[in-house]
Amino acid sequence: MTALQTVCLLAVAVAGTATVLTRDPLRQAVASGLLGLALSVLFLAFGAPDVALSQIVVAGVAVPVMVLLALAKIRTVDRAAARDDAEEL
Amino acid sequence: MLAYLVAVWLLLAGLYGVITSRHLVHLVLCLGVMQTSTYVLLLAIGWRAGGAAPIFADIPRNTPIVDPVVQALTLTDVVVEATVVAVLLALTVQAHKRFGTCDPDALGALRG
Amino acid sequence: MSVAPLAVLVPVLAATLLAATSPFVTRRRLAGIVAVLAVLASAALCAAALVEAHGDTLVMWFGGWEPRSGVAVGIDFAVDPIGAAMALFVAVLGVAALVMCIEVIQVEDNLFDAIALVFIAAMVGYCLTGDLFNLFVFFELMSVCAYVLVGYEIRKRAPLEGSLTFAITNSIGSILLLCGIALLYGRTGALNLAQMGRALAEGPADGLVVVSYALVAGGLLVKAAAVPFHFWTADAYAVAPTPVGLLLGGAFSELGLFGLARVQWTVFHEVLAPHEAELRAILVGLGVLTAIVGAVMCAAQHHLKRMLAFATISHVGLFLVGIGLLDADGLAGAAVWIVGDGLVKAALFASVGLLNDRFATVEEAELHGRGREIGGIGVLFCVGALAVASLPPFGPFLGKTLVEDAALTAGYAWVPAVMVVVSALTGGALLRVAVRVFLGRGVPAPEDPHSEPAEVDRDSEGEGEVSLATVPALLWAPAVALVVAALAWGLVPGVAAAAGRAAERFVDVQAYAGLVLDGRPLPAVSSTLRAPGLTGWLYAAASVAGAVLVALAALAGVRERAPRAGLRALETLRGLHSGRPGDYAAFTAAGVAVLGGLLALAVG
Amino acid sequence: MSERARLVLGLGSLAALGALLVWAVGGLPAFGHPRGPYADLAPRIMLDERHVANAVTGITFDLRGFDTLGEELILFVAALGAAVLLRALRTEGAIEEAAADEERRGPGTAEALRALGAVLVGPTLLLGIYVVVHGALTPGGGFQGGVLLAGVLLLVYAAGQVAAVERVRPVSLVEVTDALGAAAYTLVALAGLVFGVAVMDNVLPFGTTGSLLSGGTVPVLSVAVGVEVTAGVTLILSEFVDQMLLRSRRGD
Repeated sequence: MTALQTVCLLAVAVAGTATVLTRDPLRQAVASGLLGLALSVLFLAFGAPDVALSQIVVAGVAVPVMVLLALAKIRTVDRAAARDDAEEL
Repeated sequence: MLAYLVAVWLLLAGLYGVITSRHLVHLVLCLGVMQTSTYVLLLAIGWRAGGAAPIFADIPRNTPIVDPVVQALTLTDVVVEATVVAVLLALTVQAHKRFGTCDPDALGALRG
Repeated sequence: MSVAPLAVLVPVLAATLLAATSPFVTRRRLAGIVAVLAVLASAALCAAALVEAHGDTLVMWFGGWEPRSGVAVGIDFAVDPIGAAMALFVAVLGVAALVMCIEVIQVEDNLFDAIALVFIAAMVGYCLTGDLFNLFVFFELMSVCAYVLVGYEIRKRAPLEGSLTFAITNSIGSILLLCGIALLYGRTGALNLAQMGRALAEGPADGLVVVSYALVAGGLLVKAAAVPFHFWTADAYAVAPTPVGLLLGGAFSELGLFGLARVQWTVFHEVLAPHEAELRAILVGLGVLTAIVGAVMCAAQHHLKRMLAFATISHVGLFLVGIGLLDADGLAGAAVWIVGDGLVKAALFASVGLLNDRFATVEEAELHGRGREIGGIGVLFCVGALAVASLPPFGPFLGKTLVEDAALTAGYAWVPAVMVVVSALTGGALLRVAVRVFLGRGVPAPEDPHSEPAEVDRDSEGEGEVSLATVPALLWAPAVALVVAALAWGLVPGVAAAAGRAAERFVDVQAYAGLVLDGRPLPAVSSTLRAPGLTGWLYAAASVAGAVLVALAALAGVRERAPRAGLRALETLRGLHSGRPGDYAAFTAAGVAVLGGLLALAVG
Repeated sequence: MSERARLVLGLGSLAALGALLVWAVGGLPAFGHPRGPYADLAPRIMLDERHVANAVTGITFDLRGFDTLGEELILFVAALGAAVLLRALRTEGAIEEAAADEERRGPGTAEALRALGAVLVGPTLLLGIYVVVHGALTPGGGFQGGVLLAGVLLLVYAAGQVAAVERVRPVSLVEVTDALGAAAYTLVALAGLVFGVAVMDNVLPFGTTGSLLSGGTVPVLSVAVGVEVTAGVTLILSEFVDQMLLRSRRGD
C-alpha cells in the first residue's frame, strides 16, 4: 500500500464519519463534498482515473447542487410557513 | 487490509446514520456514505501492487495494470448512487412541502 | 440466435419512443395502446424463447463474447425453462396492468407508460440473465422504476410516504447485495454465475462465503419481503396506483425469491453442499416465520390494499419454504405456486382497484354492503379468496400440494400443517371482506385506529375517479382473464411434470456451468413429479374449510371476545410496522446479522 | 418501536454485522494481488480485438456494454421520475413568473460571480465535449462528459441569468433529447441483429488504436450516453432549480 493510499483512506474514513455525525444538513453537505473529494484522490491512487473523474463530477457537482437546491427549497417553505403563522397571530 | 476495513467502516457508519437520522436530507447523504463503501471495496479488490492505470495510451502493452473490470462496475455504481439521490431528494422536497417536516420519524400515515 | 434479448429491448425502445413524443402527443389512450402492444410483443417473445429452449437452457452472449477457454468475458442470457417461464409470467401480468392503466391512470403525459414499460423490461431481463452484476443492474433498474411508479400519485400523502420508505429500505438492500457481489468477485475474479459457482467450489466455505451469502440473500430478501426485511412492503403496495400494485404484489416480491433461488443454486450450491441440512433449516425457518407474521397481519387489516400486501408477504414465506427445501421438487412446487398465486393476487388487486375507483375508499368498514351493486366483482373476489386458500383445481392448489409433498419427503412433516393454517388465515380474511363488502352480512368491521385519516384516502386516485353506472370493461376484463388463467394453470395437464423437469434442469448446476462455460451439451433430465394425490386433496380441503371458519368467526365478531393478551400481542406486532425508515433500517441490519450469524454457526 | 429500543437493536446489529464483515474481508486475496483471469483477459481483448486503449471504456461500452444499457436506463427513468415527482404541485406559468421576478432582482448576485460564471461557460462546454468523445483514449467518456455538460446549465444559472435558463433549456427539448439518447443506445445494441450477429455486437470497423474513432461502436455508444446523461442531469437539476425559483411565491 502506498503512502498516498493510506493517507487518502484515513481521510475518507474521517470524512465519512463526519458526514454521518453532522446533523445539520447544510454543514453535512459540505462534509459530504469533502468525502467526495477525498474519494476521488483515493481513486487516482488506486489507478482509477475514470472513476475519479466521474466521482468528481457526481460528488463535486451533481449531488451537492441537488442537495443545496433541495435545502434552499425546504428553508424557504419553512420561512413562508413561519411568516404565515406570524400573520395569523 | 486497511482499505477493506475502511470500506466496512463506511458501510457501518452510513447505516448507523440512516437508523438514527432526524432529517431526510441527512438520511439521503448517509445512504450515499453507505454507497461509497462499495466503491472503496471494489477498487481495493482490483488494486495491483505497483500497477498502472488500465489505459494503454503511453505505457507498453505488457505493463502490469490494475483490474479494469471493477472500475467499470464502480462507474455503474456511481451513476446508480446519483440517480437514487435525485429521486430521494425529489421525494424529500415534496414530503417537506406537504407535511412541513423533514423528520423521517414523522412518516407513517399508514401504520400497523 | 435467440430472441430472448428482444423481449427486453422491444419494450425499452417503445418506452423511449413514448418519452420522446410525450411533449407533443397528448393522446393518452394512444400511448396506453402502444404500451400494451409493446408488452404483448415482449410476452410473445418470452413465449418464443420458452418454446425455443424446449426444456433445455439456451445461452446467448451479448456482443458475441463467447467464453475464452472456459473463462466468461461477456454477459450472457442463460434462458432456462424456469427463467423463461418467470419472464413470460411477468410480461403477462404486465399486459393486464397496462390495459388497466389506460382507464385508471389519468395524466396528461406518456411518462407513466414509459416508466412502466422500462419496469417490465427490467423484470424480464432480471429473469433471463446469467451474470450476477447484470442481475444487480436489472434489480436496481426495476427498483428505481418502482419507486417512481409508487410515488406517481404524489398529490396525496400516503404514496409519498410509501415511496420514501420503499426507496430507503430497498436502497439499503441494493448496497448490501452489491457488497456481497464485490466480496464474491474478490474471491472468484468472475461475475458470471456459472463461473463464480465453479471458482467458489474450489475454495473452502469460510467467512467470505458465509457473509457474502448473507449479504446477497439479505439484499434479495428485502425485495422479496421476507421477515424481518418486509416492513416497507405494505406501506408501498397499499399506496401504489392499482395497476402498479398488481405488478408489485403479483410478481415483484416473487422475483426477489427467484433471484435467491438462482444465486443459491448456481453460485453457492457446491461450496455450501456440506452444510446443506443447516442451510435448509435456516431458510425453511425464515419462510415459516414470514408466512405466519404475514398471515396474522393480513387478518388484522381493514385496509384492503394493505391486507393484500400482507397476504403477499405470507405467501412469499410459503414460497421461500418451497425454495428453501433445496431440492428440485420443492423448487418446482414453488415455481408453479408463484405463477398460480401471482395470477390470483393480481386479480384481487384489480378488484380492489375497482372498488377504489367506484367508492373512493378501500376501508372495509366504509365499504360495508356497498358492493352489492357490483355483484359480479363480488363473485370474482370470492373466487379469488378461495383460490388463495388453495381451492382445487386453481393454480395455487397445484403448487401448494407439490411443495407439501417435497416437504414431507425432506422430513419436514410439520410444514404442511403450517401451510394449511396460513392459507386458511389469509384466505379467510379475504373471504370475510367479500361477505362484508358484497353481501353486507356479518358484524361490520370496526373503525381501525391504525388506518389513515379518512380524508387522505377520499381523494385516492381522485382525478382518475370514474363514476359510471357500469364498471368499464378495461377494468374488469383483465381481472376476469387473470382468474381464468389461474384456473387454467391448475387444469392444464402436464404442468407439474414440466415444472419438475424444468426444476431438475435449474438445480443441475454442473451441467449448467458446463453448458455456459465450455459449451458442453446438457444431459437429459427426468422428473418423478406427478399430479396431486389424496393427501394433497385432504390438505386443500382442510385449508378451504379453515378459511370458511376463519371468515365466519370474524363475521360473528370474534374480535370482541378475543383474549386480552392475544390482542395486546397483536397490537405490539402491528406497532412494529411503524412506517419509520429508521426502524426498518435497524431491522434490516438485524436480519442480515442474524442470517450471517446462523450460517456462521452452521458452517462453524 | 421506541427510540431507545431502535438504538439498541441498531447498535447491536451493527456490531454483529461489523464482526461478520471483518471476518469476510479477511478471506479476500491479499491487498494488491487481484485475482484473475477476468481482470487480465479483459484489457488484452479490448486492446487486441477492439483497438481500444482505455480498457475501462472498452469494458463499459463493449465487453459489458449490456450493463451500461441498464445503467443508462436507470438514469433515464430517474430523470423522468424526478421531473414527474417535482412537477406535481406547480401550476402553469408559475415558473415563468418566478423566473422573471428573479431576473428583475438580478443584481442580487454579485457581479463578479456572474462574470465568472459567464466566462466559464465556454471552456466547460469544450471540456465536456472533449471528455465525451475521447472516452476510448483517455479517462472519461459519455457519463463524465455528460455531467460536465449539464454543469454548463448551472454556470448559466450562476451567472444570474435565470430567465436565460428557461431559454437555453426548453424543458420539452431536454426530455426529447433524454429519450433519444436512450433510444440511440438501444438501437446500436439492436444493430447486431440487423447484421445477423449477436445483440450488442460491435458492428463498426475498429480503426487504429489511439485514433479518435477507434473501437467501432465504442465511441458511438459513448456519445449516445453523453447525450442522454447531459439531458438527464440537466432535466433533474433544472427541476430542482424550478422548485427553488418557486420560493418567492407565497403559500406554495
